[in-house]
Parts: sequence; C-alpha cells; structure tokens
Amino acid sequence: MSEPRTSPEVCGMGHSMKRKEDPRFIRGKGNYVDDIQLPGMLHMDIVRSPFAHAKIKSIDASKALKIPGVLAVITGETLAKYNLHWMPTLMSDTQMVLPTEKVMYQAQEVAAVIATDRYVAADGVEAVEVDYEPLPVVVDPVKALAPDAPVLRTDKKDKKDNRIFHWQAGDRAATDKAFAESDVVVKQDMYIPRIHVASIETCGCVADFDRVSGKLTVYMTTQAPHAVRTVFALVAGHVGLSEEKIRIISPDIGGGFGGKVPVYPGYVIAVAASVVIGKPVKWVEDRMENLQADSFARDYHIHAELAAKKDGTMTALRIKTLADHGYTDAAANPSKFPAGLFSICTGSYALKHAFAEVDGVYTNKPPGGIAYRCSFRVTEAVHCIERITDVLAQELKMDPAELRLKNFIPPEKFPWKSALGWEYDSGNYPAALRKAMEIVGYEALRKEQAEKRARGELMGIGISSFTEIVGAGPSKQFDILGLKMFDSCELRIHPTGKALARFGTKSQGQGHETTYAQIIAEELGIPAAQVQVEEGDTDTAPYGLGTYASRSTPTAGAAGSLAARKVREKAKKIAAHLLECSADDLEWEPGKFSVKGSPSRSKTIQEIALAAYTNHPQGMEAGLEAVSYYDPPNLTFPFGSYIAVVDIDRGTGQVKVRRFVAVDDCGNIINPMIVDGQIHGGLAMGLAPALLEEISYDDEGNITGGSFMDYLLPTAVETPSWETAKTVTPSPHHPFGAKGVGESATVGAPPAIANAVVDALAHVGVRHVEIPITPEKVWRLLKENGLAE
Amino acid sequence: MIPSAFDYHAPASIPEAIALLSRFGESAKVISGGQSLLPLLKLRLGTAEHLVDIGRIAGLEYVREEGGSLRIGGRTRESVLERSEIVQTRFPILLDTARVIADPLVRNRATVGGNLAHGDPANDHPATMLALRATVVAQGPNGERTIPIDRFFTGLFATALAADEILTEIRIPVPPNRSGGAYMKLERKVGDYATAAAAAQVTLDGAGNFSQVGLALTNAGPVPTRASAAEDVLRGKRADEANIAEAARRAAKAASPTADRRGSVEYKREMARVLAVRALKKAVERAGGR
Amino acid sequence: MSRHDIQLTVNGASHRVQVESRLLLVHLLRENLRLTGTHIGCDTTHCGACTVLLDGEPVKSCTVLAVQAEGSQITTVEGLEQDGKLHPVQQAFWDKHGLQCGYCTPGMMMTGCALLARDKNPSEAQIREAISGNLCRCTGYSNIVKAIQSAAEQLRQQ
Amino acid sequence: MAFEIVKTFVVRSPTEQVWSFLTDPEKVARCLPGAAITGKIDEKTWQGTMTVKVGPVSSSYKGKVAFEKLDTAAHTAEILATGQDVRGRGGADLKLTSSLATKGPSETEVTTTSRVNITGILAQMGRGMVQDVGDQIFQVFTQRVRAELEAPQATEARPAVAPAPSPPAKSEALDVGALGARAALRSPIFWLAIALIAGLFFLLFR
Repeated sequence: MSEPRTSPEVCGMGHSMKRKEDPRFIRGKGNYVDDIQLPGMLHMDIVRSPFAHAKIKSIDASKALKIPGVLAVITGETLAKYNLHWMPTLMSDTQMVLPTEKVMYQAQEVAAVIATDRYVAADGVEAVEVDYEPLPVVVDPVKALAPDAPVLRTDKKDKKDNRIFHWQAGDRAATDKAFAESDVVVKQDMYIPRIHVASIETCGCVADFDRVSGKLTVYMTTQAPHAVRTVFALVAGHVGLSEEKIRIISPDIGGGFGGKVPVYPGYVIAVAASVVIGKPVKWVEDRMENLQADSFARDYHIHAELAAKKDGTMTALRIKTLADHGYTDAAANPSKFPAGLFSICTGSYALKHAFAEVDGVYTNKPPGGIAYRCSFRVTEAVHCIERITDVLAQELKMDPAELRLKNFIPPEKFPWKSALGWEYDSGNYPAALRKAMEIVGYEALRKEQAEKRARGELMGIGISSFTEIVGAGPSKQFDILGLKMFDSCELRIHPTGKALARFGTKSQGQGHETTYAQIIAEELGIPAAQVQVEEGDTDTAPYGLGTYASRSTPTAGAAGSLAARKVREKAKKIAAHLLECSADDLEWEPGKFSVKGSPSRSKTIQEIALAAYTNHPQGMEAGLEAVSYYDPPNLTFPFGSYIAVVDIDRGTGQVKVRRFVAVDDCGNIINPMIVDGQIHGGLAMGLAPALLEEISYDDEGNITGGSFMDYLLPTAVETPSWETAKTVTPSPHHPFGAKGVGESATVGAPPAIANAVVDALAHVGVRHVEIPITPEKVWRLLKENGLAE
Repeated sequence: MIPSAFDYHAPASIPEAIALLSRFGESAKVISGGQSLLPLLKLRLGTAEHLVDIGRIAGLEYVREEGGSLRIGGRTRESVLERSEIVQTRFPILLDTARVIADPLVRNRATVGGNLAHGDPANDHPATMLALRATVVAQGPNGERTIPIDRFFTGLFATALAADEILTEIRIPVPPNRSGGAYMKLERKVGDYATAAAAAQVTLDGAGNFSQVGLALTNAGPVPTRASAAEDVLRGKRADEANIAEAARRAAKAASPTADRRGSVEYKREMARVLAVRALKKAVERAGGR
Repeated sequence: MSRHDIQLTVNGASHRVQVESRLLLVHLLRENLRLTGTHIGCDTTHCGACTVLLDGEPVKSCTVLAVQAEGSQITTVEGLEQDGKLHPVQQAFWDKHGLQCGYCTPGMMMTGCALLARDKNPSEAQIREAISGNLCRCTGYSNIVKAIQSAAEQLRQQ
Repeated sequence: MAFEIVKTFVVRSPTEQVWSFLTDPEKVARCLPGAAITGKIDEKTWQGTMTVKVGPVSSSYKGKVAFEKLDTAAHTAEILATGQDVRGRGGADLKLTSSLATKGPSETEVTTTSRVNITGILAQMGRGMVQDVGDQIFQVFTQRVRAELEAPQATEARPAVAPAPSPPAKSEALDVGALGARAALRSPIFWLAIALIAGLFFLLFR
C-alpha cells in the first residue's frame, strides 16, 4: 500500500488514526436513544399478535386503563381517525401501522399502551384483551403462488394472487442458446435463509411534540434520518406535520447493519401518541420484538445453473429465484430494483451470457427484505455464484482455485461490462486470490488434507472470490421513494483554521467522525484532530440518503473531498491575494500554497482561513466554506478472495473454522485500522449465517428462533482469529479512489465456509450443504456416506 | 422485558426462610442465583407472588471434604465450584460440568443447588450428580432429611423437594483410588442447553476392570435419569473399547429425547451414544486406565 | 407490592434508594442513578451488554433484582476511570480498536477488567472463554481479544 | 406447531360406569386441577377456563368446546376445542376423537387421539418437550380417574406428581343441569387438551 502523503500530525488518508468517537464510548458516555430522558416523558409498550393470520374481533382495553399510570391504549381505530393506520413502504407497497381488521404475521403490532413508566406500560400490555379469529396461514412461498392459495392482501381491491413482482435481467434466448451449446451444465438449488441483523441495540425512539411551537423532535435509531423526515412529512402532512417542523435526531447508534433503515410502526405510533398527548413518548423494543417483528434479510429460494466447456471455461449462467417478502414488500431497495442488485450474480467471472429472474411473494411473515450488512441482495448473489462455481469444479474434477483463475475477468479488461448490464469499475481478481492462497499456504493444506483423509480425518478448504457492487448510486438509476441517492457534505473552515464538516450519512459504528476528518485533512492539510464531524441531526446536517449498502465513503466521503476542493479553490484566490501573485503561479502541497519556484513564499491553510474572515480580497465574499452534493457517476465494485479452513468432528458433525484468510480490495484506504475492524466484524457476520443463524417458521406461522436462546449469535469462542490482507486497486471514478468496505466480508465469507465444508466431504461425492450448516446437517451427510463415527 | 409485581423476602436464616415458605405455600418461590427464575418472570411465563431469597443466609456457600464426602453448599455459585481446589484436583467431572453451564457471567450468579432444584432435564448438574451418586440434603419444617439423587427428580421440572423445603447441601462420596470422571456436552454455541451430554464416573480395579460405574445423560428425556442398563453392562468388565461401545449403545437406546431446533430425535439419541463413549473413555483415562 | 429501602455503593458513592421488589438492577442504575453507560441488549441473559461488577464479580444486571444488591459494591463503566486516568482496559480498547458502535463495549470492558483482576496473563483461549457471555456484533472479537491482551501487558508492567 | 397424541389407558371399572363418570363434569373437573366450566353458549358449545400452575410457571386459558359427534351406544365421540391464553400470549385448537372399549366385565379401555395446533409463545419456546408435558399431565389425569373409579373412597387423594391445584375458580358456577350428558364426555378430553397446551409453559429457559 502507498505511504500516507500527510504527516502523522495532519493524519490524512492512510494513517491508522485512533478513533475520535471512542473517548465517549469507553467512558460509557455514548448517547443512545434509550439513554435519553426528557421531562414528563411517557413510555410506550406494544401489544402483539400471537397469531400469524387472524381477524381481530375485538380489543378490550378497559382492564388496562384501570391500572394506575396507564394513560392511553392506542389501536388501529384510534389511528384510523387521523388516517394514520396505514403507511407506505420504501418499495411503495403499503404497511399497517396498527391493524383495524386483521393481523398478517405473528408478533405484529395490535395496540400500544402509553404509561407513566415502562413497568406500568408492560403491565398494561398484559391487561389488554384481544379476541382473535384465526385465519388460514400461508408460510411457504411456493404454496403462496398455488392457484388455490388464499389471497393475503385482501386490503388490495384488485389483488387476485400473492405475487408481488416479477423481475428479470439479461438475454434469456442467448443464454438458453449458450446452455444448449455447452459441454457441461451443473444445477443446484440453494436456500439463503431468513436472518436478522440483531444489532445489540434494538430499535426505539423518543418522540417529542411541542404543542406551542408545533415542532416535532424525534430521537430515533435510524440509519437515514433525512429520508425519515421526508417520509414523516409525506405520511403525516395531512395532520399538520410539515417538514420544516420535523426534526429527526439520530444519536449514537448501537449497530445498524440495515435493520435501522426502515420506518417501523412503533416509531409512527410513538409520534402519533406524542402529538395527541402533547408529551414526550419513549418506545424501545425488547429483543424478542426486535427479532420477531423488525425487517428480516435474505429468504431467497434459488435455482442456479452454470454452463461451461470441457476445459472449464464458464459460458453461461441461469438463475430462477423465489423471494419471500412477508406480508408486504417493505424491502429497503432502490425503487427501480425490486430484487436489489441481485444482478451482480455473474460475480468475478468473464461470463458472456446470463439470465436471472426473481419473483417476489407475499406470505404471513414479517415484512422486510433489508440488507444484513450487505448492499441490496449482493450476499444472495455472491453465495449463489460462488457455490455453483465449486459445484462445477467438482463436476469437472478441477481444483476450485484453478477454475476461478481460469474464469476471472482479466485485469486488463476493466472497465468490464457484465452480461447483466453493470460496468465494473476496476479489479485485479487473480492477484487477490493468489495472495490469499500464498498466505494460507494452499498447496500445503491440500497435502495435509490428503494425509488426513488417509487417516480418516476430515478437513476442508473453501474459497470465495467475490465481487461486490456498492455506493448507490448514480441518480439516473438510483432513488428511494423518488429521492435520488446522492450524498452530501457541508464544510466550514473557522478563522483559526479549524473545520466543521457535516454529512448526510449516519455512522452506526463505522467511525465516520474519524475517517471523514481524515478525508478533509488529506484534502486541506488541516489536522484531522481539528476537524469536527457531525451527522444525524436533520436541523443541522445537509440532506443525504444515509448510511447503508457501504455507500458512505463512495458517496458522502466523495462529497467531503469535493467540498474540500471547492474550499481549496477559494483558498487559492485568497493566497494569491496575500502573496500578491497570480493564482496560476501557486502550487498546492498538503497544508499550504506556495509560489512556484520560491517555496519560501507560501501561506498555510490556517493563515488563509484567518484572512478569509479578516483580510479577504475586495469583491470576494468573506468566509471559507463549501457544500457538495455528490452524484456518483457509477457504483464501485470492491472485491476479494477468502479462504476458510475447517475441521469436521466425525462423531457430532460439528464444524470448526480453524483458519480464515481474507484478502480484500476496497481501493484506496482512508484508515487501515478501521478497514481491518470493518472486515473482522463482517467476517463474524458472515460466519454467523453460514453456521448458526436462521429465523424459520412452522406451518402455523410460529416463529422459531425468536430469541437469543434460538437465534444464535456467535461468541468469541465460535469465532476464529481472522487473518486479513489487502490488495489495492483504486476506483477510477471516485475522487480519491476508494470503494467502500463495510460489508465485503459479510458478503464473501458464507460461501467460503460452505465450500470448505463441502470440500471436506467432496471425496465421497457430497456437492452441496444448505446454510446454516448445523451439526445435524453435517452428521446426516457423514452418516449417508458411511463416515460417521 | 419486565416481570409482574411480586413481594420480595430476604430471610437471614434457614428457619426464617422455611417459615416464610410455609406461610406463603404455593404462592412463594425460592430464589437462589435467579438465573433461570428471573428470565422466566421477565418473560411473564412464570409468576410468583412472593420470592424468598436465600442469598442472605450465611454459610450456604462452601465446597469442602468432610466425613468421606465432598460437601457442596446449596447456594454455592458455579464460579466458586469452578475455582475450588478440591474440585480442580480431584473432581474433574465437576469441573467439566461447571465450565459448560451457561456462560461465565451467568455462572457468577447461578448456583449448584438451583441447577438441581429447578428440575430442568436440560440442566447439566443432574446428570453429573447421578453419575457421582450424590445425596441431596433438604431442610424443612420437620428438620433435615437426605434424598438420594436417584429419588430427587420426580418429573419434568419437578423434584422431591416440598414447597416449604430448601436444598441446603449436596454430598458426593469421595471416589476411591483409580477413579475418574468426565462430562462431555454438545452445544450449538456457548450458553446453549445441551443437544446431548453424558456424565461418566468410573472406578477401576487392579485388573483394569470397572468396579464402579456411574453414567447419566443430559436432556435425554423429561426426567434426568441414570443409564442403568449401560452401567450394568460395564460393572466388573474390562475397561475396553468394545464394552464401552456396547454400554453407550444401551444408554442411547434407553434415552427418550425430543426434537427441537437442536436436532431430531434420531440425531440426539445418536449424539447421546457418541458422547457417552467419549465421556467413558475420558473417565477411564483419568482413572489411570488406558 | 412491597417496596424496599436499600443501600448500595456504586462506583464508590453510597446510595440510599427506595425500590419496588421487581425493579431490575440495570434499571436502578440507568434510570434512578442515571448511569446510562450500562446498556440493555437482550433481556434474556444472553448478550452481556448490561454487565457490571457486583462485589467484584461480573454479572448481568438485567438478571439481578435491585433489592438483591442491597449492601453490595457495584462498579459500572463510569467507575473505571480514576483521577482522570483511563483504566488500562479502557485505554487498550481505544488503542487496539476494540470497539465500533460502542454498545457492547462497557459490558465487554467490565468482563475484561474482572478477568485481568484475577489473572494478569491469560491465554487467548482464556480471554475468549471469559468474554463468551458478552456478544459483540461489530468487531468480530479479534480486536477485543487484542485489547485485553494489551491491557494485561500494561497491568503486568505496573 | 401441530402434533398428534394418541393415548390409551385402562380403568378397572365397567364401561357403563366409566362412561357415566366421564360424562359427569363435576367428577371430571376434579381430575384436572384448576378447571372450570363457565357457561353454555348453545346446545353444542360450552365455555370454560383452566389454570395450570407448576413451579414458577402458571397460565390461564379461556376455551370453547364444540361438540361434533357423540355415539352413546358405541361410546365414541369427536369434538373440537379452542383455547386462548387470557394474557394474549397464544392459543391452541384441538380436534379430538375418543372411544371406550370394554376389556372385561370390570375393565374398560379409554383411547383418545388428539390433533393439536399450538400458536404463540408456547410454540416459539417449546424446546420440543410437548410430548413429555403431555405424558405427565395425562398421567395425573389417568391416576385421578382411576383413583375415582377404582377406589371411590380415595377420591380426595392426590398423586405426588400432581401439579398443585389452584382453587377451582368458579366451579360452584358449574351448571351441571345445563350441561347434560352430551357436554360431558368432551369435558375431560377438552381439559386434557388444554392442560397439554398449558403444560407447555414448562418449557423455560434461562
């Protein structure tokens, strides 16, 4: 990696600067939503449905209202008076805030109790009596499409079935032709299970409506405060909530991972309660509510087919997918992409032909289709292509590394136009894989594996060479509810040369206060320590679409550097005025302008900043600040190669991840320490769904895995010590060549682990195992193949 | 998650505690470490009008050898058991067990007595105590009585303790020379209940045969029970692979696990067998056998 | 239901409070005493975000009744810094990037402190085992382990 | 979650006596603690409540039983029952067929087949032990039925493993007259089913 251009004092890009946000966190002085306590604040708790599909015959709140301290019980009928009982989803579907007729999934909000303290509110919830009439439940998305399936969305007058959308990409005819002409075709069904981000902080808010000023302030766990403000204004405009009177404050966030993008009913009910009662109302969900009612991720039923020549050259890819969206399409995707960016499924390979289709389906499950630390369905796409690639390698009896190296898009072919329409900005896939193989000692491991097999021991080596697509996105294609997916920075330089930079994104642990400061430091030479970064308050920060899908660095980060460059342009004019020379005679080095040829004649950015307020040229506006709204010309395409080494217990089927090597390429790096931290965390969230996490439902729509007893987050014991390394292939179109890295590891890790487990059993003909790879699944494979102890 | 309201009592002595339990009867519940009870109350699955906290009663936390048996105070925390020198040096099976109960933080509150008195077949100590042929000491209005562990577990979450009795001590006979024990647990992750687990305590004679055998399984049925059939197979026999394998088969055959997210009945029964083999082998090894 | 007057010492300061029987220790600390550095993450005794030291031992304060803490010494994350000097564990979490969103961090550090109070030279395996009752979603644990190792080194040198 | 439970038990007592016992709700209520019939909705439908309390765990259900078939001559019946947890935590419905078979002059075999669907927190946290719970509650029930039929003087004896009864709420309100023979047979079975469900509350975790 190239050396930093700035000194450790300035701490621009490439320095592993210690995080500026940490001093408050390590002292327990972070400020999370549940830490906020306002005078007269009331507490809200929610009554939820035990049924997955049921008619609400009656709601009797009389007993609850008799409890001292219970002030109100809000139902769908209450909200219907204000026409607030339904709200739009990000995908322009509709979602109940509180039901007036029927519930559509287990744990759906049915009523809300407002009380003077959270203990009393909980007592109130227990005292609300709801009479349900259970209705037929549809859990299986395949059955949901059957002609005789009950139509779930009875609220939609003209809805005759449970299909939400059909989406497709690529040339079907050309792909079918390529398949017909190929030597080898492999097919594999795979299910990418429904999972939950389970950030350690759950969701919640404090809604504070001031009757006098008519101002609504909402402190909430949101990754996209500005978009939320606009949504609130659109949803509640008719009851007098006007956008200039709405202030969304996203304080410290205890992890987001995509789960804090949607607007959940709880937020809206709390706002309604505060407006009606005129007091602050706090709602914080508990863990079971969080797992059972908040947006899920994945739930893709995939059928994949890959065609190739005898020599292993991949020729075509064909994918058909059924997507279970729950009772409403509340996916957090860009509006024009109902299946997100699933069309990245051609992965890292020079495939000439591909065709992919996805059908979205309604079922009696919670809505969602959010990312789980990934960019819009990229994880599903990567698991699909990386798994089927190994199936092909097995079919051809080729080493999976060799097959990948043979089919990678050649480095010289970038920018690469993919068969499904994307223009990959840059990449060097062979370099990343070779580096990973070198670090892990690939040849030696294959030798060890052979020896162990001879001794009857089972170990596997699994590769995943993924390509991501992040940084949404160019306004011509990307919007959410019509809001274009640019992002922003507003930069002010104070007279003493210190800076304040505000952004439209919102960190949930990514370290923006540090990395954004380093970007400004890199561009202006102002020490990062002296750059104050602010996000998350819609009254002060410039409008932006928020932080998810690894978009902060590609969009807001870019805006930061462009704003700084605007400042530098003005600074140049001021420097010329101070040095009494022409601006064209000045040259920039980090921190100062000097006259070409006479470096002694120079002005530092601090001197220039002071002059901007005390001695600026006549005819020029005073001050030194700039705003940038960055509309990326393309997305960025981070990539990497991961290798997992696993050992399998032949008695129990337990899988132990012995080693995990991750070589990532996210372009130019702002803070190597933080990038490694992001990758470590992503790897753990890749291991989790590969081995442990799943939310499933029984035939009656009962959730299983609805608490941390059965929704299994890995601990430090199940997690290996990660081995990370980098290659650097800058993005040609990004202002400082960065690509975004927060999610690469979550996306790339699962197939590496799945491929390793299958590899351990490949010699007896095992070709596939579904995630999460539980001990019993492995044990059954051992048993079927006579390997069980 | 917030529990329903209840009254809390912190008696300073056992008689005081028993008096409270007698007074409140069924509406009272003893709280020891509370690591099973409090989550229940918070989920509002459980209710108790009165909690009688035995945590304030002095002298209920100890691990000592006395009169040929290891005596564990009813309110001894798992972490204390884990760090006890006698346990570390002479009762490896108890160390194995304490180390896999819940997680280290829970073990700083959870108690050995609570783990038994809860009567949960998924808890880890019942199998261990069965293998060790422990005796439970209970105190009630009519004074003290001892209950052999084989008669302690009477049903799913039910024990021989009366509503007004308190588990005050667990007594474990000190094993003779050439004894060894082990507890082997399969869990999905740290903190989980056992998918299956096996506790084995053996004593070998001069000829390397089993002279005493204790074997029991965790979460293998509604009530913690010893694998008697398996014990019978081994008693007096050579401590070899074949005998151990046969015993494990019998233990698994006798198990009646139920299917859940941890696994199917078939898988759990098979894991009972695998873990029984491993626990027995380890126990033999620790007993100085091959 | 019954209320109780209890006395307990939190971070060296003695407090007398009247509490309802069912009040959880974590709520006493967060709401009554406004020590919000101790967090709530799961309610079912799994995540450890609410970890505090109760008479020196790390426990999950969401599964302890406030009345049970009567007469005890409690240390929360706010009590780690002494005379403006960070505890070595705090310093190490900062130095080694042992935190990201910061939500599990206080609980994780309290567990780390208790471990190092008992053993100043734990192996990686012992550290991982010791923090296995604390869940972290951001860091993948590697840097947390490094931080505790680094703090151990600091403490050994003291 | 859905499951089927088939149970058979033999009572040393003549079939007609067993039949009339099982069609006497008051006696039946004695066999299941905390059970009470609270009213009659129509000719074929009754309301009831049931509280089960074991250890720290207790749950109250309100339920409804609808009679489908009853063949007094053949001693067979089919009924539908639904129960909802009064705290809104879940519900259950049951389709049950039952029959009596004469095994001897004073020996009768009772066979019941229950198809139960469970919804809510019980199904979520079942830890898979519903069968175990069912068996235990069934044991208590059969023990008490036997106690009643085989040793009438032992009527008040309670088996050691019996869940402690909560006061049979409102049982004085039990309208025996209004119930009549038809309501009766399904009563024990209904309570058995609801007890099975309530028993699931055992399935706790730390």
